Amino acid sequence: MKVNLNIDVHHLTRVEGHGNIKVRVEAGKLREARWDVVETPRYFEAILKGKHYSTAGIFTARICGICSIGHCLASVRATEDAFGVRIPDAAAKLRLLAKHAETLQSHWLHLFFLAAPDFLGLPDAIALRKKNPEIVAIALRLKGLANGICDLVAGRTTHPVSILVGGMARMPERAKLLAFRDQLDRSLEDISAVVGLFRNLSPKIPDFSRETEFVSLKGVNEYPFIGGDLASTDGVVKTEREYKAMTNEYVTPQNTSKWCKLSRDAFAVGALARINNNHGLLRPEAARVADLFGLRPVNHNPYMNNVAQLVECVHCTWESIRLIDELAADPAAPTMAEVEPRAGEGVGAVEVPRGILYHQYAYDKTGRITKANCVIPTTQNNANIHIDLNHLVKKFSADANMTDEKMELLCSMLVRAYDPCISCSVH
Amino acid sequence: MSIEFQPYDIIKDTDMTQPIDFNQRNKLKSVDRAFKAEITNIIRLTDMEKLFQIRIVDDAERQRFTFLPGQFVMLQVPGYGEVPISISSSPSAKGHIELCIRKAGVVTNVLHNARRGAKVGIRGPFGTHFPMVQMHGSDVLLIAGGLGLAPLRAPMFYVIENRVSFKDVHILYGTRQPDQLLFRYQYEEWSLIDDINLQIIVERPDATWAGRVGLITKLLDNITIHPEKTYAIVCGPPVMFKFVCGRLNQMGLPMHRMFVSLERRMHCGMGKCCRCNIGSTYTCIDGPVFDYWSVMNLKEAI
Amino acid sequence: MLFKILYKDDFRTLIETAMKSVEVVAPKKVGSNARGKPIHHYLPVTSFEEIDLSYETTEYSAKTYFIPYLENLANYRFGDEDWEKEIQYRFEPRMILGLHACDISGLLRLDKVLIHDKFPSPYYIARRKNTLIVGIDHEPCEGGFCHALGTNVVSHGFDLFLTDLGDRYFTAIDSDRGYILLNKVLTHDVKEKDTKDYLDARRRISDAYTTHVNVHNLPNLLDIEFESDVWKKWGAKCLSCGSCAQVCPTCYCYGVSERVSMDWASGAKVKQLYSCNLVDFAQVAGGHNFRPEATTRLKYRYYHQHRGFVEIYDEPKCVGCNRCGRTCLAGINPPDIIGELQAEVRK
Amino acid sequence: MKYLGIAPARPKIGVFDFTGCEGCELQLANKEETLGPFLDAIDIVNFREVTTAQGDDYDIALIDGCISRGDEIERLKKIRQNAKVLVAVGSCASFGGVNRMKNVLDLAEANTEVYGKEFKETLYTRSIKEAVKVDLEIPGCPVSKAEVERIVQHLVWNVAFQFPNYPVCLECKQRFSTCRMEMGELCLGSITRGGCNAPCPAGGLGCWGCRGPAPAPNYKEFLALAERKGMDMQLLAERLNFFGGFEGVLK
Ligand SMILES: Cc1cc2nc3c(=O)[nH]c(=O)nc-3n(C[C@H](O)[C@H](O)[C@H](O)COP(=O)(O)OP(=O)(O)OC[C@H]3O[C@@H](n4cnc5c(N)ncnc54)[C@H](O)[C@@H]3O)c2cc1C
Ligand code: SF4
Ligand code: SF4
Ligand code: SF4
Repeated sequence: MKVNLNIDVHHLTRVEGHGNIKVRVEAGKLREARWDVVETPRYFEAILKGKHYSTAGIFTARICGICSIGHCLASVRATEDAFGVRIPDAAAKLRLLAKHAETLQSHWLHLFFLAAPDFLGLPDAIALRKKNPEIVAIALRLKGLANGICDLVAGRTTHPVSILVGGMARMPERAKLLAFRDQLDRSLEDISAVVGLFRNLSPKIPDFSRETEFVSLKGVNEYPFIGGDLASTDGVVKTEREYKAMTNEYVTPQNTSKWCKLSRDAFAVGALARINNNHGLLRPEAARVADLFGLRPVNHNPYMNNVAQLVECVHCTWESIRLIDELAADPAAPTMAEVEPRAGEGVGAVEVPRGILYHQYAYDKTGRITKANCVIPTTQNNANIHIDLNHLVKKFSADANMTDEKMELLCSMLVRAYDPCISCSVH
Repeated sequence: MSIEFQPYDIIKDTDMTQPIDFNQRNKLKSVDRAFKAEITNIIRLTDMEKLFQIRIVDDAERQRFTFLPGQFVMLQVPGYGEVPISISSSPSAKGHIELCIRKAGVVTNVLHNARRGAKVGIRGPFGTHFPMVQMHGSDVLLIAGGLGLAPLRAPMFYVIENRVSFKDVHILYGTRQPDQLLFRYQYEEWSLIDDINLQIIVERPDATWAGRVGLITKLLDNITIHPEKTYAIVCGPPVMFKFVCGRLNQMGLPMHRMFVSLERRMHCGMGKCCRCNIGSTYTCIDGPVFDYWSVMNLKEAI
Repeated sequence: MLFKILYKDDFRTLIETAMKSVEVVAPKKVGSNARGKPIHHYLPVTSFEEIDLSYETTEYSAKTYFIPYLENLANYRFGDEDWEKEIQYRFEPRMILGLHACDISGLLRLDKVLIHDKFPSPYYIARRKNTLIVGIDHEPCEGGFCHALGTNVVSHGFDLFLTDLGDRYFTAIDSDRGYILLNKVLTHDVKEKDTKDYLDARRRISDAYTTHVNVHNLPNLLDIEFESDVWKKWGAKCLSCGSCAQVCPTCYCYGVSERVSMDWASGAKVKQLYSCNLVDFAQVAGGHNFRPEATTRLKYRYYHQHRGFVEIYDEPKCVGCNRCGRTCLAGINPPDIIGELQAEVRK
Repeated sequence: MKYLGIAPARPKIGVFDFTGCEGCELQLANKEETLGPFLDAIDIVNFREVTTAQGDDYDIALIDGCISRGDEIERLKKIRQNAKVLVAVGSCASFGGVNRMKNVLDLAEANTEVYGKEFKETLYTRSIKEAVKVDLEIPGCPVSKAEVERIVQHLVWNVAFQFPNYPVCLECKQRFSTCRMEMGELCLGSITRGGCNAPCPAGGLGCWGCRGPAPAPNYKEFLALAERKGMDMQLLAERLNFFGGFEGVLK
């Protein structure tokens, strides 16, 4: 029997922002499979024109409520690049610590609240809490810890205040940092429980692979998060400033978010892309978890992004402990550099939870923006999601038992695996 | 080496590293301890006001709780806040008290949601009172506007229970509309009491209203005042006592024989939070009952 | 009063030993302002190096260690039909090091209201009695007018009081607790030269005051000038932000609010210091505000400080530290206001 | 669970997002230490970001984001019809938020700047109250979850919530922060409504006014003192217009 499918998901749930899935299969033949972003446009780049450099980071944080720290970091980095500012070491460490904390809170949120319910056949984490309170208790502990670190280091969890052009506004109190180090230490036990839990769920990861190009920062000595060269699994390497050659944004009529491409029709960014490009730089503790799930580069199953996030959580936790130790050793270290505005252009690339993020600004000599451009991870993923969706539907509609519900779940899970940040991609 | 700080003379047997434990000092502790009280009855008076009959739970505390007409308590709805409320019942009832409360803001609204049996806290009684004993042997005018009837009820009960100690007694009460009249079910009782002149007036009558119409000062028209042997207690909004007391003064009543109850924001009842401060005067300690002469002398009192 | 000479090395030993058993709060430099002037706060310290006793003044007074900005007055536990209220007074001992005379005077003012008046505050007493105070003499601070109010010297209200004589401190002892503490380290009896140096130091300090404020007849003046244009002028500037009362060592007014937890199982009664300059200070339910304009609120603050308080406690509440004047963005400050009121009567 | 002998009602809540960053919605899932009891106290019947359940039987609608496209107005009107109480959550919903800065641009030009020739529909930014009747506004970018919790507790008893009537300075002082103005930086704290616990000055950034004006703000003196202190007035205008709460105070 040939299947007929008709799926129309208007405003997909458990993702950030507004996107639609449309699938039509007639007598086993794929007619249409679409991923459309219908989020309202906000014109951030247009608003940025004429704004003072001190406004840019605080403003662009508002592009996204989940990765506001990442946006702020990319923004100040672009400005510092334009002005030729070198930030103090301690500031760089604080920024990276804030970045890790944001990665952790975002990944935990995604894994437990957005993705896990699908694997357990539940509508949401509220139901999960009723059924399995211990799991949610662990999730809340882990997420709360990550948010606490953001609060301390960046001044606030959402929309940071302490990340300024030139460095970080202040060094957190040493005692408070050390208290978090303690908690991170203790969270390792929770994390191994979580690894066990997801191991049990891993057989439910759909068997689907499509050869894809993966783009991320390229680490040299460390698994990369802030700045550096750009690389793809197809062998393209570019500098941070050449990011446009890496993204090739273009506008499509149906979408308010743009699409991107590189060596092929589309490419993917995110945790999976980072691991595919930098597997060797993971901390051994994280690499072991990757092995446990059989995650080896280059992995082409988009659903494995969830596993990649878990691996990164392990990595970031260990790295945060290291950073706190280093910071606590010198609590009086300066955290701000002098900032002298000058005319010029700069780019900041930062690996936010959902993939690589670029900000680029041009300044006049008074430190006001003349041109701004932000390229968001989900923008880079959109085309890939769309193409994945076509292949996914094609593959699974061959199954004579396929139903609308099953296909809808597969499609929704696919999109959620990318953890799209839709309002962010339309900014 | 460890340091042994010697404490102040209050407690001789501890030192600074063994801190002085004020939690065990009962006298001080009672300063902000509340009596737990149970709401025994709730009487709906109007859309906005309810009468809460409450009873201090502990027998001994209930017996010990005494107050004088005009005093108030800090009524606590745990978790939502504490508000000053005049005691609106007879002083002879001790720890069985009545509070007439208008829905005004957070605490009062939450309280209006409460059911019979709910437990609240009360601290007090606080503040000054109407000098009832001093009034013995005189005529008394008890005048209330609107919610002013609530604080007026305590002196009213006192006068009724001690009717022999007073000469002429007038109760004058006015509200804006008939549906705002409080304690309607008690008017009959009051007017039946031997020789009490109860008069009620509303500003804006409705179809059901058969009584008098006008401002409360109108009720004074048919009253004769003997300045040397009359006292007046006036409760209501500040504008009202400006008019009523002014009128009484014209009629010859000296200002120090008129008593009013002032309202200010309060958060402690103990002269600490300063919210009720008028110049150098704390409404919660030096008031709420003032004679009208003091009120006129307080800067920005009304 | 007893006096001893304490050499600075011994003083350091004393403080370092104290740190081992009690929390020590002392002036600490936290940064510099836009004009490069250092900013100090009284903060808990864990090493002697953090302490900067040569500070001029602090941005905040030390009152928060006695009447905290936020304080749980009581906690509740709720059951289905009933609740329990629990009151805890804080009583871990603490040492505050380096208070200036005006701040100690400030504490004496607070004592009057919170210990010696009707309804003493156990919350305050528990903190006050468990705090050991080590004061220190210093050069006058910019804008301070404590000498006009007589609060530049204190004869009690502390445990120890130090006057810097270069290599040693001339130490006044005002409590047996202070005496015992001092006996833990080496001290010396006061010699003639020490007394002479001490008196020289005192004289040098009292000659150094530059801000002059005439507080003569101020209570009376405030009554007479109740409707003065001085209030209108400064009132128009007031932002009603309440900063002045927060940094003031003697402002103690507050608001109370209560909280209940999301599971309705517990709650708290929380006191928050307030300010009479804030819009709703005297506003009651239903919206009536007894002091709706910034002008009347500002006037009220001065009226309470220099008139109302005098009436009850025989001295002004203000101790002349001028922290309110320094913190005020609008530049509202007591020397100017009092000066203008005095000028007004002379007109 | 009972309180004062009454079982508190569990209000049915729907959470809806319009144009914005969804940071305010995220706050609802933050403050982990009380998240469990918070979820027990309410009944979420519609919240796209966290659940697939999509009911229409909510009493209280929490709206985040502002209005910037025609279809949003239609969607909002439907929500208004369903809800007994409609709450605007966050600065975007309350005043338009950072999106309000779009309103001084030429929309066609802005579109070209971002999308080139391809045209995307957009309107000038409106706050929620500019589109439908709003019962309560919770300002903040993002909102404070602690405040949201308290508001929910008031909604349960149907009692109006009173936001703090003091400006940010009060809580800033109570946190022992050093005044940013003293450091020569701009800070809108003295004219902005408090209640956020002044995280920005404490984190080393002046207040940018996300909670909108305090009651009776003294703009005249504020602008005068900024000028006296030699602040960059153009930058001050940029700050004042940042979150949309101070529209028109300084052009
Ligand atoms: C001496 C005295 C006696 C009173 N007697 C009565 C009475 O018998 N019946 C009655 O209905 N009302 C009386 N009131 C007024 C009553 O206290 C207020 O209506 C009540 O405090 C409002 O509190 P709320 O929390 O509902 O309002 P909100 O507006 O939410 O008030 C918040 C807080 O402000 C304070 N506050 C607000 N308004 C007042 C006010 N008018 N007076 C004092 N504090 C206030 C309280 O501490 C309150 O908790 C009296 C007030 C005073 C001063
Ligand atoms: S006097 Fe100054 S510090 Fe005090 S409330 Fe007014 S503006 Fe604020
Ligand atoms: S930093 Fe801002 S909020 Fe804080 S006191 Fe100064 S002006 Fe007020
Ligand atoms: S300090 Fe100002 S900008 Fe920061 S959260 Fe508070 S109101 Fe918003």
